[in-house]
Amino acid sequence: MSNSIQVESPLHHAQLDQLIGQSNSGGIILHEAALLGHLNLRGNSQDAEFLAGVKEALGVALPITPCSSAKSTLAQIMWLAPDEWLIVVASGSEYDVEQKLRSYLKGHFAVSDISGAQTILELSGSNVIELMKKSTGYDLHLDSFPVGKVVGTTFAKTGAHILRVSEDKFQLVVRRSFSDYVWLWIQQGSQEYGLTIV
Amino acid sequence: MLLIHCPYCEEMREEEEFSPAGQAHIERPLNPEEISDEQWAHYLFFRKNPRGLHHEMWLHAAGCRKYFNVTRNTVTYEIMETYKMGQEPNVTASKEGQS
Amino acid sequence: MSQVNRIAGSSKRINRNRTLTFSFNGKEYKGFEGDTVASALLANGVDVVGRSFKYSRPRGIITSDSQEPNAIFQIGSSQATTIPNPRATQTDLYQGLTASSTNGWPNVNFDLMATVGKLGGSMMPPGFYYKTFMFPQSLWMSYEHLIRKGAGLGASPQQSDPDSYDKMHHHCDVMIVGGGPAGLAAALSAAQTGARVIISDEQNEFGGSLLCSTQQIDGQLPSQWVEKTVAQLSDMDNVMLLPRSTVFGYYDHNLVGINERRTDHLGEHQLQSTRQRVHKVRAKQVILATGAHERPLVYGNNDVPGCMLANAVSTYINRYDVVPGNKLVLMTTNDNAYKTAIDWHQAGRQVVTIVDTRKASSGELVNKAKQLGINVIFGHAVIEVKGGKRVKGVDIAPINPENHSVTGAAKHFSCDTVASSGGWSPVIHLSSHTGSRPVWKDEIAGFVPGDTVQQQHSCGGLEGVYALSKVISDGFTTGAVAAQAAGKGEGRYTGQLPKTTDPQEDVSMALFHIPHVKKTSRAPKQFVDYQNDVTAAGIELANREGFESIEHVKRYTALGFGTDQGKLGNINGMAITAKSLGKTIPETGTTIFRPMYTPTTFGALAGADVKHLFDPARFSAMHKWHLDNGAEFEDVGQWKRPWYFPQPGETMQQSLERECLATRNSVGILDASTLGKIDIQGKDAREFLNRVYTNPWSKLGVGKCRYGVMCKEDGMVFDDGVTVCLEENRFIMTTTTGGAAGVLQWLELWHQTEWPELEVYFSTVTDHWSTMTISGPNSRKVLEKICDIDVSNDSFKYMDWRAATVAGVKARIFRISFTGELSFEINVQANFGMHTWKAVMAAGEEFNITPYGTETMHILRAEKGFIIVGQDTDGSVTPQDLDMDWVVGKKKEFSFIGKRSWTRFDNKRDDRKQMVGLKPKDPKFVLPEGAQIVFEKNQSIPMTMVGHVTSSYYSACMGYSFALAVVKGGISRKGESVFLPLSDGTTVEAEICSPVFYDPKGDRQNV
Amino acid sequence: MQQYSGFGLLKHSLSYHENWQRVWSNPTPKKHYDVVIIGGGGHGLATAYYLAKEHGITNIAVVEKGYLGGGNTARNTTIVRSNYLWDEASHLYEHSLKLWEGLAQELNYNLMFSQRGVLNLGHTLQDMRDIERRVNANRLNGIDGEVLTTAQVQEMVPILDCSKGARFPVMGASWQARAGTARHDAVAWGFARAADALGVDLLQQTEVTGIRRKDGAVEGVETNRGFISANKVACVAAGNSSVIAKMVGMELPLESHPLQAMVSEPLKPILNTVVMSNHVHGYVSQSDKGDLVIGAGIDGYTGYGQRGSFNVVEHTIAAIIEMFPIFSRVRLNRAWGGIVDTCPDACPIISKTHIKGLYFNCGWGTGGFKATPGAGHVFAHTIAKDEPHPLAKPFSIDRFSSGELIDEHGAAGVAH
Repeated sequence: MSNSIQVESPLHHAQLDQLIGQSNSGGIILHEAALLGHLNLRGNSQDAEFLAGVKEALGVALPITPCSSAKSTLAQIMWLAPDEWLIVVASGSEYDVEQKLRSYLKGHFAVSDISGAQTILELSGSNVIELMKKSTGYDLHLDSFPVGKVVGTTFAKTGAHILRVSEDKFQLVVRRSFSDYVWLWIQQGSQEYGLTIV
Repeated sequence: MLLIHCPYCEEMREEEEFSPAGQAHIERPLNPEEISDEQWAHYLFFRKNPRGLHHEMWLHAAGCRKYFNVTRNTVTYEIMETYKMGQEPNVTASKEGQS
Repeated sequence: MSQVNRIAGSSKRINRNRTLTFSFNGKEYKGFEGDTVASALLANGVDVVGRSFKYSRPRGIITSDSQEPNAIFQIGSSQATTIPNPRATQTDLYQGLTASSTNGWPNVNFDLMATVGKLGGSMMPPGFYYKTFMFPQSLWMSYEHLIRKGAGLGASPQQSDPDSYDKMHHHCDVMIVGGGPAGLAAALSAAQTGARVIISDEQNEFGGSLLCSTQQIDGQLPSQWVEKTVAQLSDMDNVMLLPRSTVFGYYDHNLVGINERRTDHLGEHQLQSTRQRVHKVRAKQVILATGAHERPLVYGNNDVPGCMLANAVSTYINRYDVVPGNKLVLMTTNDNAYKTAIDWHQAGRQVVTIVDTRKASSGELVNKAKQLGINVIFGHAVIEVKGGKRVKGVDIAPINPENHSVTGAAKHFSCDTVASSGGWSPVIHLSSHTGSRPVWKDEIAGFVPGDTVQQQHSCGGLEGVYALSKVISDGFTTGAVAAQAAGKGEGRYTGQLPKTTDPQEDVSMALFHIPHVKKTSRAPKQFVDYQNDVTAAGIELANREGFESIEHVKRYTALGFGTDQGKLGNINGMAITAKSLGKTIPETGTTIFRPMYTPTTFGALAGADVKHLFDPARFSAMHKWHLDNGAEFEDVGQWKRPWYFPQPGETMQQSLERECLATRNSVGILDASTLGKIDIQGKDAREFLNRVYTNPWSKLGVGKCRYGVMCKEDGMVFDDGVTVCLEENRFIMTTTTGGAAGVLQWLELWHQTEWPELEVYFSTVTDHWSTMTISGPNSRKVLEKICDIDVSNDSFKYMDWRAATVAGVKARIFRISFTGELSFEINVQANFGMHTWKAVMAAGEEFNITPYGTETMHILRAEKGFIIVGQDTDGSVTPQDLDMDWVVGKKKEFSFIGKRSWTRFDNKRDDRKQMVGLKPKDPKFVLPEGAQIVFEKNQSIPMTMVGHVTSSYYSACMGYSFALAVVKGGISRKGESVFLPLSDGTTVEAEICSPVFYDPKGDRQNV
Repeated sequence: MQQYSGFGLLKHSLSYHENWQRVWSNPTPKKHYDVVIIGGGGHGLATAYYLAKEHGITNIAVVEKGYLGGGNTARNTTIVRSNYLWDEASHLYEHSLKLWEGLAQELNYNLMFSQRGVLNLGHTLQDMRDIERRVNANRLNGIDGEVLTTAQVQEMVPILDCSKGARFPVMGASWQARAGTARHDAVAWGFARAADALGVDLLQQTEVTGIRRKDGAVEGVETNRGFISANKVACVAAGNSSVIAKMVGMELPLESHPLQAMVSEPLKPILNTVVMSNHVHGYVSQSDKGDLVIGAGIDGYTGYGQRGSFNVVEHTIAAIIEMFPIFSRVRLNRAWGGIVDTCPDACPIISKTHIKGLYFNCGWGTGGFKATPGAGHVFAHTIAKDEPHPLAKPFSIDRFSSGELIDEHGAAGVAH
């Protein structure tokens, strides 16, 4: 695709890039990990061949423990359901990874490119737990939500898959059409702490 | 506000992640054309609706999108067990000594 | 007169260095930081704070807490910030606070309604309104109008709330409700196991009863133990302390709702902060340490200002250095209340006498009072108070509680304050919220929490344990037990228990209703529930009339219906009922307490889910373009869809005509991104489609599209759309915008619960694609300019799809048509949606490509007779009714969803409502959508209706108006006339015709 | 029956209200009744009253496991209206509304039936189409109704947020002027008092534990106070209907759900009509005491606990603020729940059964209160004649087999 093609992430209209650096004292830090490749993978986690195929294609074993995630140089994989995973890959590589998966996998499976369907919002900062507590009913304590865990749950009045990246950093996988709502929600919820865009 | 164990995510989650989906273990007749209108109506509309122990389906809508079964007391709202689709309950009214 | 009742005192709970000015009923007063509005008013000697609801009797402050029925104010200085009905006893004083009474006209001290109350009061027994105002029926609305004038306490604000609210979710091992001695002890003991602990208290600081107690702990003031304990808890990472936080509800599976008042004590409208925050705590274990409320005694004229609860009097003295009067008479059934007389005496004011209803007592407090020289009269009671706007004196007489009688002559004592104590009632409200029935405990003459399925513990006063040393040790034990139940610790508190010595107390008397010389019906009013003017006589009357269930008594008399929800009067009311029916209190039973424990601000309950966050608004990737180009929007589910694109100066109708003509004559463009899209993969995908759609899918080739209709199992149409065969075992299903989520769930339901053996997966890809439909004779010319494949009719046929590159972006193009024109639906990955849209617009410029919205789409499709599910159908319409039998597979092996229901009696009727077209006789007249249809014009009401108009428009292309409708047996009635009696009284005529108005052969979409 | 009037009140005030008669007696169960009615709520009491008054059957017992009017009659939000969509439903509810209009006089009990009108707001184009359709149908059925524009709505309820900036702006409304509210407890008590005066035995604290049958016909009911024989047994047990049905081995097309309602603290009068919104999902009126009476949707799960989940309260209050932003600082006093038995088509069952002498009136879902007199009236007819009243005929249980459902989900709307 030519260079003149304008690509717009779901939060493009919020012009986050222009807000970067406008404040650096906020208790909440927001970053849109925009325009990454997103693939939805379906398959039978009891099927050894399927698991082996994925491992070969992605260089990492599929996380089959509920709510777990895995990472390789190629991809970040999040468990969504016993037969469903989200594979996040570098921007633009989704097509190749999809083809690779299709070539390695046999039998009953499904892959869908959903790169346009969602975006990833990274929330961190000293007040991030408070903001998350305002937004989701899931228990954020490290005992119940350790680093690396991914949880499909409610986020305000929409849903999100939430991955804990570190003790005070979360990735939210948010649907494109709800992203403006989530952006408004985050602004409202972080008012008392201050919001820094990075 | 119920707290429900999702047998697929294998942990307790808030009621708001789920939506109730009615009585469990209703099987679609294999031969719809051969049964009477009354039998068909029974499958479509008639329900146990028990006061007490109930087996019902819930959907983990905000989580894994799986339907599963819940055994719950409809008076105290206490949940006895949750189990996967296709499985049978361990706690039943007869086992509990209720009718 | 300034703070006449404030004594020197030594309370640390108020800050004498910070004087606050406030106003009440237009008059200025002064108080101190740490005061409540109630303590400040009492300090200033204000007696009358309100008027009673029914009789307009003057009322004063009775309590110091959430039981207060009288001091219900309007607080706030503007129409935006005013708060109706807060209790003065629970409102922290701040500089500049503005308060007024909620009743009383023209004012509380001179209330004209009181005259009415005095004269008419005798005609207003409980339930009087059921017995009158009936004749004639037509006048009830006028009576009611007058009655409503007197309704209500405070007034709603008239302007929008400037404050914001939010919520937080928490999880913990042990949630402790109540920060008094039991709660603090429980928190400390639970927290020391490492358990995650949350403790909340409704007051502005922790300590509960200890804040006004004088009983030493570890040889120090109790407040010092509180301070030390709170400090210890604050230092622990696993403990969260929530003062000023009321648990308003205890919900199933241990969810506790708490409202934290964050700024109310600071003043009005504190910008940049949340006024109130609701905390929703999911706790593994809940400890209720809510303590007990003191019960007043029920005696004649017990509502005259100056009549107070004994413990409230002590609270004002010890906590606020306020003695609310000069001459006290204390009436009690127990030793405990002697403290009040002792406090009063030690504050340097006169105790006229203690009246003890018991025959005798030799408890330590009794002896202490006597030693201080306080007069004690046993076996007597205050049977009647004298006074109007303030107590002037009391009549004291010997009584026999056994047969509810006065046994001797009454003696008059002059005084200005009557404190009464009938013992204590555990605060069982929260334990009742989850459906648990409280049980009566004779030893304490009170209800305690009953059996529950919740993971719940209770301790201290709530269990009827009142001696401080026992309360504290109970707290420590319960904290450890609860922590262990949550998986933490050994279940035993091993630390040092604080030392305190409880005064030895004699047995209390269970007494609720003081007899009078006259029988209850003739005695001066003996109030049980002050706010609703419920009296002992009223309750007895209700019982006499046959209202015997306690619920009936409550409903007939309004007992417990006030904003204190019966905290003050319920037990007394039950006891009076029990006595009058000759039953015991447990036989009589209790009414069930429900949330809210105390009234909770609407704004807090809604949290941040207001205004633009009330419900998520969903947008397509091209939304900004639509905004920039002046679109008006339509709400479709949560989506904001362009409705039409008015140009400057255009009416809506003009816009629509322009959009329609442009599309029919050249080319239009629609943002169709909101349609649901489901990626279906697997070798059994076709079989699955066969089962959920009414039409067959076995033979649809790769590269082809097909329209399908989905029914529910009852045979009624539920969704429709085009499904595309991408590969042999892969399909993309489109659904209606509103139906997207429901259809996906529907497919999953059948797959997961009925046919798990079918190998098929469903994934939503709705948001992945931006979809733009270009439609019109010039659409191909536009596409050609920016597309890398041959789009001629020969190589890209109607109902085909092709992969292509459009404006440099990978796309799937579906050649399907909802307008009846040559159309191409271009789907691109949504991140390229805006780019592609702009490229198409640029390419179409030479053809005057015209964006159109949902309304033009609706007109164009209706001209073709295409249905909109949800507009032309309503859940009672089958494919046959829609004259769409062509979409029903006749040879499908599987009895697909909905099929069986079509053979039921009702489905075989030939007079079912069927989809037809309507042509109004007047070709310019647009039939109203929703107009009802009749066959016979001249009918009297009720008319026999045979259908209604589902869609109706003026067609700019055809030059006449037209409609879609359902009409009984309509398919076989084409050419007949029907009539539409409209709401303006006119009746219009229309002719039944085919629903396909435009290009019936379908030539235009096939070019 | 002792006549009630303003004069009576004056007279009794002179004797300190010591001589008021009992409103109903507290009889010992007889061995046999012609009709036993299971359930002493509004519908059951109305059924007994009309059986006695219009069909001359007075040997009746109303058997109530708790206290009279203690179920949904005591827990609803008191709205009365008849602007339903389909002919069958609107005729039934209109029949009821007409009875309401003279009921206080007939029962000599002030039910405070206040015809302050009901607004059903429309927030989408489809809402407005549905409103047009329903109001047109109502008018041609002889039921009053009007479609109002946004401006007319604003004029009628100045405190309603009708601005375009609302998340779901108000596009108009339907208005039924004859609709309104009534005092819920009074309806049960009024019918109970009148039925008692006609000789009906009201048996409180009497719980049915079984239904005795012989040769396909009922013989009577087993209760905690012994067996009571009866020629006919009529079940009017609302949320507990399935429990009674189970006693004779029947299942019904019902699910019982919690339905929550709530009230604010009393406020000075500010809202003079009932405002309902299906789309924003809440409704509110103001009682004569000044409380805002607020209703919501049902909880989705089966529940006999007379309580629902907190999130329904949260959403409902948010909806009320969406409509009335000025109520944000008002405070919620109490929330509670009833048990509503809902049918798949949101319409009731008024029906004979395959067991001779056994009748059911159930499935009213969220709409039972407004139908109280009408339902009692047509059910009494159905029992007395052993054939359905013409208005009750479409509501037979057979409709679930024949497919003649009457889908009122749209007009039933938010639960109320």
